[in-house]
This record gives sequence, C-alpha cells and structure tokens, in this order.
Amino acid sequence: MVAGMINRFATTVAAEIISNKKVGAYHHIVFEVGAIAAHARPGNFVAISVGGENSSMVLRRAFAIHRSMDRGASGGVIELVVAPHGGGSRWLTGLPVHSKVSLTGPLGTAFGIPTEPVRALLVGGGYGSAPLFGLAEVLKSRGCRVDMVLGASSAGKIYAPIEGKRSVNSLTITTDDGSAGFHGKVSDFLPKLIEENQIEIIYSCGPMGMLEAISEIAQQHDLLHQCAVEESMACGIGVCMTCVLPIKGDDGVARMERSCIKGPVVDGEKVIWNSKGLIPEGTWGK
Amino acid sequence: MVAGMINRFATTVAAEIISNKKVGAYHHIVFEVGAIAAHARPGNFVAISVGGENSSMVLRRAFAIHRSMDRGASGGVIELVVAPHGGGSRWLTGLPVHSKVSLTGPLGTAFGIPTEPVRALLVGGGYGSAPLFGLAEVLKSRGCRVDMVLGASSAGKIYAPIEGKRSVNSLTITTDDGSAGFHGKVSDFLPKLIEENQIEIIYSCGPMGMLEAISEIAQQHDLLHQCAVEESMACGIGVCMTCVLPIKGDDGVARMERSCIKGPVVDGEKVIWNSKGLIPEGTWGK
Amino acid sequence: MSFDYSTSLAHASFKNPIFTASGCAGSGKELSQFFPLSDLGAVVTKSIMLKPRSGRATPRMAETPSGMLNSIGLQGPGIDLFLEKDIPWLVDQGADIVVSIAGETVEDYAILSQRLNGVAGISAVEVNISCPNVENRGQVFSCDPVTAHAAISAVKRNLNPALPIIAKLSPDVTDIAAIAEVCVSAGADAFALINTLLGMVIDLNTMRPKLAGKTGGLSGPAIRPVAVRAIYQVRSRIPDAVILGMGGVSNGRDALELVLAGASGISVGTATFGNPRAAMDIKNELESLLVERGFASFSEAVGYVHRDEI
Amino acid sequence: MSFDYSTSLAHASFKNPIFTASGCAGSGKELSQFFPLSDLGAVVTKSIMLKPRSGRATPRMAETPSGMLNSIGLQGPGIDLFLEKDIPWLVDQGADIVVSIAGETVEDYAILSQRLNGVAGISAVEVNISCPNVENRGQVFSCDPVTAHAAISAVKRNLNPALPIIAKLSPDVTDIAAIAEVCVSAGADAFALINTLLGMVIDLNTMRPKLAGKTGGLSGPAIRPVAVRAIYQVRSRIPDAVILGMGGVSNGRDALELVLAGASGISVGTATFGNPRAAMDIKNELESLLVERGFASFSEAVGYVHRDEI
Ligand SMILES: Cc1cc2nc3c(=O)[nH]c(=O)nc-3n(C[C@H](O)[C@H](O)[C@H](O)COP(=O)(O)OP(=O)(O)OC[C@H]3O[C@@H](n4cnc5c(N)ncnc54)[C@H](O)[C@@H]3O)c2cc1C
Ligand SMILES: Cc1cc2nc3c(=O)[nH]c(=O)nc-3n(C[C@H](O)[C@H](O)[C@H](O)COP(=O)(O)OP(=O)(O)OC[C@H]3O[C@@H](n4cnc5c(N)ncnc54)[C@H](O)[C@@H]3O)c2cc1C
Ligand SMILES: Cc1cc2nc3c(=O)[nH]c(=O)nc-3n(C[C@H](O)[C@H](O)[C@H](O)COP(=O)(O)O)c2cc1C
Ligand SMILES: Cc1cc2nc3c(=O)[nH]c(=O)nc-3n(C[C@H](O)[C@H](O)[C@H](O)COP(=O)(O)O)c2cc1C
Ligand code: FES
Ligand code: FES
Repeated sequence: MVAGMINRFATTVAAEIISNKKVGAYHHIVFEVGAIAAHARPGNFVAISVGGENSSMVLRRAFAIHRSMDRGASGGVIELVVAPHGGGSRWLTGLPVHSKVSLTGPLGTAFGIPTEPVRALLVGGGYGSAPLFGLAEVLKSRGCRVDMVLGASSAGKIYAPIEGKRSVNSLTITTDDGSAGFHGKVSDFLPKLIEENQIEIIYSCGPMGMLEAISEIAQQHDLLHQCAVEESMACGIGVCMTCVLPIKGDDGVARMERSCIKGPVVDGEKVIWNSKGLIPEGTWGK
Repeated sequence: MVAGMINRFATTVAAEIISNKKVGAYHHIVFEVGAIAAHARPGNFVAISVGGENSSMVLRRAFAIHRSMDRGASGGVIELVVAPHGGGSRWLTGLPVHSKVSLTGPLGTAFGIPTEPVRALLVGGGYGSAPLFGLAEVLKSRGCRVDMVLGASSAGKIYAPIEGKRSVNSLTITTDDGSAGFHGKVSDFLPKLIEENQIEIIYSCGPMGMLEAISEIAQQHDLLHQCAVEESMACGIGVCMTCVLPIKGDDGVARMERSCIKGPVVDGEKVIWNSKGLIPEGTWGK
Repeated sequence: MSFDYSTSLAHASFKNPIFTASGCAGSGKELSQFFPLSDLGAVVTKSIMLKPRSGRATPRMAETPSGMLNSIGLQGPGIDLFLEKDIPWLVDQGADIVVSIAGETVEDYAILSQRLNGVAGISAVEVNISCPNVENRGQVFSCDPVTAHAAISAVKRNLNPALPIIAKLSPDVTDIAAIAEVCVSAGADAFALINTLLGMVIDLNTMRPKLAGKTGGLSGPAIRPVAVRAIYQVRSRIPDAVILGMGGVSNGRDALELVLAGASGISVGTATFGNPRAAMDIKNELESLLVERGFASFSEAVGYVHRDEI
Repeated sequence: MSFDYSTSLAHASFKNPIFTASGCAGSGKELSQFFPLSDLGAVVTKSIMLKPRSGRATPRMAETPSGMLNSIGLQGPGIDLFLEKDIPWLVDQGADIVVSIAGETVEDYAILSQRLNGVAGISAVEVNISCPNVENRGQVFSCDPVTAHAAISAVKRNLNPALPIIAKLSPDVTDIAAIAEVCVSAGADAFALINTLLGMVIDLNTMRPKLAGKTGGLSGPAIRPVAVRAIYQVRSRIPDAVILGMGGVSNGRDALELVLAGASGISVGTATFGNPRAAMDIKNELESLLVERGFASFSEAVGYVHRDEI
C-alpha cells in the first residue's frame, strides 16, 4: 500500500444493514462497517454493489457518508441518505434489515477543516445535505460558527434530521415550490446569509448547477468554497477515467481530473463549470 | 385464445410465496397462484422469472408442479420442490415468505390418466419425484394400484414427504451410495417390481439417462411408459425451439419436437434417446 | 388526446409499431394463448426455407449475462407446409403478417419470393440474409457485400413489388451501413436491424462448447447498445432508411431508444421468452412514454435523435 | 501438489496469467491501494499516445445490462511523462509490465515503439490498433487489413525484438481471424482479444446519445460470449496463436472459459470497477478450478477446447 495516498484506508466489507428507515423522500440507512467508520471523514463516500448476486448492474453506486461512528473494538457504523431513483438505489432502499451489501470505502477527498475557528456556511441541495451534518459536528468541535442552508425542489426532499439541527447555529430552508421554508433557490439567499453571518468559508454539496451558482457567489464575495461534486462514476477508485471534470491546477492549467480521487471535495474556484459535453479551450492535452 | 390447444389455461401471475422450507437437499415452496391451481394437472410445469427486477438472468426457470390445491374463491396454491443448483434456483430457494415472483402456468402436457383402474409403477429420480405424488393421488382416486420407486445419488436427495407416502401402495427407495434404501440405481430394481406387482403402466420423471433406461425396460416388458422429460428450455411456451428432442410421430418418422409443448410428458417409446449432440438419421428435415 | 400509433415500413402500413421477432413467436399459435395476435403491429414469422428442416442438434441454448445464445439452425416445416397451414391460420386470427425467408443459395431466395407472390394476407417480406451461404463456404450472406447484393436482388426480381423488401442484417460486420447501402442498391425497401451476434459459451464440466453447434447467436438486453448503434449508423448514412429495429428490447424504454435512433417498428424477441406478454407490455409502455414526451404521433419520434443533423 | 501457474505470451514469461486490462487500472497507483501489483501476472498500462491528451468530453459512461459503455478517448499524459513517472513507479512496486500503445498514424506507432526500446522493466508491448486512424477518415486501424498491417509492421520494424508484440484487435469486424492472420504476417507475436464493441445508449430525458462522444465501447459480462467466440475462432484458424484474453471476465469461471478457448493470459477490465480486488479473486478462483479439473499446469488448459481438432 502506498503511504500518503488517497484511498489508503479503503477496504471492501460485507456491510450489514442495521437500520433502514424512510425519511421524507429518502431512506436513512445504517451499516455495520467495522474499521471503515474510524477512517471516514466528512466528504468521503462509499461505493456499494447493487442488485445482488446475479445483478445486471455491474457498477457500484457512490453514496456520500452522512455520518460515521467508530465504536472501537465493537466495530463502527456509517449512515447514508439514499434517494430511491433508478434500479440500484431502489434495490438498496428496499433491502430489509440484516441484509449484507458489499461496500468499499472510505473513498475520495474529505472537506478541509480549518485550523482556526472560522465562520462557515454549509449549503446542501437535496440529499446533498447528507455529508454536511457530520461536517458541522467537526467544525463545531473546532470552535467554528456553522450556519446551514438547505434547498430542494419541495419539502419532502429536504433532509434535515432533528439531531443534525443541534450542531448548527442557524438553519435556513428553501424550496423551489415554497412548500417549506423560503420560496426560491438556495443561491438566492446566499448573499444575504454571507453578509449577515460574516461568512469566511462555504462548504457545499448538491446538484452541479447549484455548486456552480455557489461558486460564482463565493468568488464575488472572495470566499473559499469547498464543494463535493457528483459526476457519473464507473469505478469510484480512480482507475477508469469516466468521472472527470476540468479543474485548474496550481499552474492555472485546466486538466480533466477524476472527481472520485481529486474529489468529490474540490475547490469550487478551480472547477471550470458547465463543461458537460465539451472540453474547455486550453485544457491540457486538448 | 385457441380452443383445444396446449397451454390454453396458462396465465402469468405475481405469485406470493406462502411457505419455503428446506427438506433434505431441496426446498419445498408453496405459492399462492389463484386460478392456475384449478387448471394444473400432474405433469404440468410452471415457469418462474428469477433474480428480481434487475436480474441478469433473462430466462424463466421451469419447475414441475409437485401438488396443486384449488380452493375456489379463496384462490389456489401450488407446491414445488426446488433443488438449489445454479443462480436461478438458489435465488428462488433463498426467498423469504411473502416475496412475490412472476409465475406462468400451468404449462405443457400432463400425465395421461387411464380410464380403467390399472396397476401403475411411478418412478422418480431426485426431485423428479415431485410430480409423482400428485399423480399418485389422482391414480388412487381412480382406483389404480400405485407402487412407487424413488432413486437418487444419496439419502438427502430422496424427496418423499410423509403425506405422499400415504397415497402409494408401496414405496421403494434406492440410492447410488446406499445411504438410504437399496444400494443401486432405480432401473436395477424395476424388472423385479414390474413382475411382483404385475405392473401395466410406468410413469417416470427424472434425469434423461434414467428415463432412457426405464424406456428400455418398459419396452422389454411391453409396458406403456409415460415420462416427463427435462430439456434446457428458453421459453417454456413453444415459441423458441430450443428444447427439442427427436420424437417419432404416428407415421413412425422422428421429428425434432418441442419438449415444452409436446411434453414434458411424452410416450417413452416414441423418444429417440441419447440424441444429445446429434440429429438421428431419418429425422424429418435432416 | 388522439395519439397516432400507426406506422409504416416502406409501402406497408401497420396499426402499431410492435412486432414479434422472427424465430421468437413459434408459428403464432403458441403465443396466441397469451394475447390476440391481431393486437400486434404484425407477426414476423420464423425464417422459412424451401424444405423442411430439422435444425441443429441439442443443446441449442445457453443463458448468458443479460442474454442468451441460440443455435436453432432454422428448424422449420419448409415453405409448402408453411403456406398451407401457418399463413391461413394467422390470417384467420386477423394478424398482420411479415414473412421472413432464408435461403442457402441465391436461387433459394428467388424461389421463395416467387412462392410468396399472390399469397393473401402478407404485408411485407423480411429477408434474413444473416444465414450461411452453402455456395460460399458457409459464409453468411450479409457479411459480404457481393452475396448480400445477390440475395436481395434475387428477391427484388422475383417478389411482387407490392410487398416491401426488408433486408435483415447481421451486426457481425465491419461496416453495417455499407452493407445497408449495398442492399438499397439491390432493391431493399427497408432494414431489419439487428440479427444476433455470434458468440460462444464453454461448458465448464465437459470443457467443450455448450452448444452442439459450437457457436450461437447472442440476443437479449446484452446486445441492445449494439442494436441502437447499428440503427443509428444506418440512419445517419442513409437518412431516409426505413428500419424495423430489434435487439434486447424488453420494455417500453428500451423500445423508445431504438425508435429515437431510427426504428419505425420494433420486433420483440428474447423478451417474450421471459414474459409471454412482453410485446403487449412494450406496446403500452412505449405509447405512454411517447405521449409523455409530447409526441402527437409515433412517426414524429422515429429517428428523433438525428434532429440536429443536417 | 505443485500446480504450475506460470504462463508466457510468446517470449515473455509471467508468474501467473492474471493481468489488468488496458485502461482499467489507472496508472497502477490507484489499484495498488487494494492489493500489491506484484501479485498480478502483469499490469497492462492504459494505452499511451505520443502527446498528452484530454480525452473526450463527459458524460463518458453509461451502464448497460451486464455491461457498460465508455468513451474515455484515450486520455493520458503522453509517452514522455509516462516513461518518466508511471513506469519507474511500477518497477519500484515489483510489478511486471505490459505497455499498451495507441497511435493516430502509422508513424505514431513507429515513434512510440522506438521510445520503448531500452526502457527497463517492460515485458511486452500491447499494440492497441482498435483506435481511429486520423489519416483514414478516423477508421479504426484494426478494422482494415491494410492499416492493421501497417501499424503492426511499424512496431515490428522499430521495437526491440526482445519485446513480444501483442496486437489488440477490435471484435467489430466481419472476420477477426483474417485480421489476426494479417497481423501475424506483419510480425505480431500474440493477440489481445477483445477490445470493446461499439455501442450506443440514448438518454430518454434529453433524447440524445447519453455519451458526449455519441458512441462508446461496450465491455463487461454482456460481451463475454463474443470474446470466447473470437478467441476460439482465432485459435482455430491459427492453431499456435498466443492470446491474451479479455472481455467480461468477472470470476474464475469466466476466466476458465477464455482459457479453454485459447487464452494464455486473462486481462481483467470492467470487473475491477465493480470489485477493486477482482483480479486477485479471479486469480485464486481460476487456480482452484484448474486444480479441481486435474490440470497440473496452467498451460495444459490453454486451448483445451480444441483438443479434438486435427
Ligand atoms: C460522489 C457521489 C456521491 C453520491 N452520494 C449520494 C447520496 O448521498 N445519496 C444518493 O441518493 N445518491 C448519491 N449519489 C448518486 C448515486 O451514486 C447513484 O447515482 C444514484 O443512486 C442513482 O443510481 P441508480 O442505480 O438508482 O440509478 P440509475 O439511473 O440506474 O444509475 C445508472 C448509472 O448511472 C450512474 N449515475 C446516474 N446518475 C448519476 C449522477 N447524477 N451522479 C452520479 N452517477 C450517476 C450510476 O452510478 C449508475 O452507474 C452520489 C453519487 C456520487 C458520484
Ligand atoms: C420441465 C422442467 C421441469 C423441471 N422441474 C424442476 C423441479 O421440479 N425442481 C427443480 O429443482 N428443477 C426443475 N427443473 C430444472 C430448473 O428449470 C432449472 O434448470 C434448474 O433449477 C437450474 O436453474 P439455475 O438457474 O439454478 O441454474 P443455471 O445453471 O444457472 O441455469 C442456467 C440455464 O440453463 C438452463 N438449464 C440448466 N440445466 C438445465 C436442465 N438440466 N434442464 C433444463 N434446463 C436447464 C436453465 O433453465 C437456465 O436457462 C425443471 C426443468 C424443466 C425443463
Ligand atoms: C431462439 C431464437 C430464434 C431466432 N430465429 C430467427 C430466425 O429464424 N430468423 C431471423 O431472422 N432471426 C432469428 N432470430 C433473431 C431475432 O429475430 C432477433 O433479431 C434477435 O434475437 C435480436 O432481438 P432480441 O434481442 O429481442 O431477441 C432468432 C432469435 C432467437 C433468440
Ligand atoms: C473505461 C475503459 C477504458 C479502456 N481503455 C482502454 C485503452 O486505453 N486501451 C485499450 O486497448 N483498451 C481499453 N479498454 C478496453 C479494455 O482493455 C478491454 O479490452 C475491454 O474493456 C474488455 O474487457 P472487460 O469486459 O473485462 O472490461 C478500456 C475499457 C474500459 C471499460
Ligand atoms: S470513477 Fe473511475 S476514475 Fe473516477
Ligand atoms: S422452451 Fe421454447 S419452444 Fe420449448
């Protein structure tokens, strides 16, 4: 094993489902994962095989780790928030307790944790809120002020568990249809929240369009912006090159980087957004 | 729908599993199937989709109906005896009670029931005994004497439920390894059983090699022999032509006939056995 | 809302675009236990040859991941019995009929075509040229532009022009669109895309090929991406190509992919083995998907993927 | 019991027959988190080109029944960085290495070959000729006997003869054995069979091809019967053909099928995406299966299906 590298604690385990509950539009699922829990950091994800033994779905599905709890010798658990969407996620959300799934993790980059207490704004879209609660706990434990804003198309798609609310200083909800919280998109409310709470850093997770909008606002306010991207991934471990997006390096040159190992958490400022279907001019090797 | 044709009562239902018990090397599974039960005759089979919604197994699996019970308005049930073998049967035997499977039936030909009381010998190999108990009940109700001989490689592979034993006048067990009953193959004991019980007709179900051996003995003793064959079937309903075997017609000419609709129950005398890998000389269209 | 679900393959019209696939519906009788054949766009019959034919030895099939191999070897009653029994029965059922023919020689295709002239109840002829040419070392007709041309020309010269000629092509070629072009020049009015891919499964017990015929044809969902690509390619190269699409269609969504790529009709093959009523389910699902997407008629959706091409 | 698991591809020997598949193991580093690369027969590197290359736009993949489409477009660092960074790192790991090269022109293949001469730690060169030839309307090299010959000849003339040349062929041809024969005449020592099949998936929301590159390469269990057939055909036509087999191998049983058909080595591609340790699992399973069947060495099983052929 190579020291200092991404995914160096990743292993594959037969993870037992110890709870599977419907929460709004999502399923909150708890897995017994052993040592994986101890190594999981907010922002990491896991990759799960779906469909059972004779599945026609050959690829794993990636899920952001919602929370992880290391219990030492008695093993560890992680929690996921899964939207029943297509074949793989529907299979997973339909599994009874005690089922076992093949789970690989922890994978990918984690949110960077500031060494000093800062004023952080956490922005989640849909199930993108999942990794933010674990992050909020860590930030709070480092003395940060944590404000959170969660958006979704409608009330059922806001994932905000009660316990989670305790770890934030303020929680703003927005919905596209006005069925809960403020009526509108999260990005509509960011400038106000940034100013009112004197935000120093933004953390975000959600649909790519939302991350792009946040990046723009972050740049306008000259704020750091760490976002967890979600690209279509075949392997999740950096070997297939399907999950790439153009990210600028320290030399200012954009490269098609793998979002599974250079991400999912990346510096929003470095991403060339809205590049679906094209390789931006100037990208390395174009 | 075409009157007088095979499979005219066949339908596809979402059959609920109401019991699934391991019995020796097999699983005895009971399905709620509605009207299918009323139309099922001993020898018919059902075809079940395996592997769930995103299964890579695109073909149904055929299973002989062990017993069927029509309960009128309150629906009907059928029982199957399933050997966990490959992907499909293992999936099926692993299903919990209340699961639903897509089940098509009843399919194929049934054992012919004599109009007069006769002395019948029922011969089963492995799970091939499954359809014979339902057949025994029908024969008994018609006043027939029913002797049965069941063979398998070892004791665990003999399927002979207690209730079933009641419907036969005698039950002989043979195993290849001598772990239960007589040591040897069923066919070794047939001549003696035929003579002792003055058998007039043989019914059989089991591996093709066994059916062939029985056919030879039946011919030597000039007995009718109805056997349920088991060929690899893609469709089970007569549309694909994969399940053929050479069977002589009334004109004495062999044709590659579909075992799913000309069978599974066929007249042993008419079958050209041991034709795997070749088309026998003189077959129609060769 | 009146959605127009009718379609046409060249000069033959059909009430809806869902057909059986050749060789996957028996003689029709067997399937008719599960739904009325008149509810289909048409029944495509099993490829018929001149003489009765026993087909290949068994085993004839092997299941594969999301698919299957078959090597039936064109078992069938021959054209005489077929015209005497199967066709009148299908006509009686009110089914529309596309007859599939297969030859071992160019001459066979000519004779088979002649035999179909004047037979009542046939809407079109699918010419299965994805079968071995006994005059050319068993090479498949549609794998060689010369023999593909010869077989289709033989049909063109001999078949009543009222019947559209649908050339059924094998995907096992370097350039399927080039073969399609050759078929157009020989007189094909439409294409059936795709036939099975050549495959093999080895039995790990005997350590020999599982099928008696060694190789077999791969069908089912596994090959759907190849079918979509083939349809797309032919339609790109020949923009007015009329295509009967097939290959791994097992639900309405699959069918829609093929339609958008350029199929004016969909044949359902292997899916029927897993679900006897597959064609009817697909018919209903496809209609809903088209209506949901705002299409007023089926034909608007045919080849819709090509809308930006000039 | 001492089972001999070693194998060779022409004049290169390997400790076991399980390799990665080109393009399915990153630069090696990523996979080395899951098992030591030195436990593999060899790492087959992602096809490297002359210059750094961004590859295709996204989306680059679509899952399909028992398979997937990819259109990476040969993204990579170019031969300079590759030789400077990736190879030394792999050598450090104690991994055996097969370098895969891909060109846009015949000249590219010549230059790439020269660049490999004298590089320490390379056991063999896989020549990916299943890629578009920019000098010939983007037609894939291995889809045309003339360009296939030209590319392999260019390698033959320029590569140190100590390194076996493994020609990687596309299954999207009418006669893969004929292309293999051409490659032998151009100097190929072995074959890698098969590359992906060309396929397409249509996105039913946008009603456009799902991949930015429109078509993509189909891999995974869905294509295994095609791989077994291709290996079988090449080995039947060229009885002493040496083959590195690949295509849908996801467990030991799959691997055994390809070995019996004629593969002297097995590359594991798509299976690694579903199971990072797939290659190791396959290595262990295949060994058990061979021992169970009474083989004393791996090489006894290679092509065993052909044992009755004269
Ligand atoms: C880093 C990361 C974190 C994720 N976290 C979560 C999470 O916390 N909760 C959750 O519900 N889902 C999450 N997803 C999405 C999840 O991986 C699946 O894509 C989703 O559940 C749909 O899979 P499916 O099998 O149900 O649908 P299908 O539509 O059947 O999926 C088909 C294929 O497309 C891929 N795919 C389709 N859409 C996307 C997409 N938008 N992004 C990535 N891959 C896609 C799938 O991986 C799969 O290979 C995450 C994805 C990534 C990449
Ligand atoms: C008329 C008929 C009645 C049957 N009755 C019973 C029964 O009562 N109990 C029982 O346990 N099994 C029965 N079988 C066998 C059963 O259909 C399956 O073949 C068996 O369960 C293995 O399927 P699998 O998916 O587990 O194995 P796999 O090996 O994964 O099956 C792969 C494929 O091969 C086919 N196949 C493999 N072996 C055979 C075979 N010997 N005969 C037919 N098809 C084969 C399967 O149908 C499937 O398509 C019967 C088969 C037929 C044709
Ligand atoms: C068992 C079987 C028999 C077939 N017989 C024929 C045939 O006689 N003539 C023909 O043109 N195609 C034949 N085909 C090919 C199908 O018509 C169809 O082109 C192919 O199976 C792909 O469609 P599918 O994936 O929906 O099955 C056969 C396919 C199968 C599976
Ligand atoms: C994501 C991906 C990238 C690939 N890249 C290459 C490549 O660079 N060069 C090459 O020769 N083959 C490439 N291939 C083809 C594989 O090496 C292999 O031939 C094919 O995928 C079949 O094997 P599989 O089914 O085990 O994946 C690639 C395949 C995939 C899925
Ligand atoms: S998902 Fe394979 S490299 Fe990122
Ligand atoms: S299984 Fe299809 S015809 Fe018998």
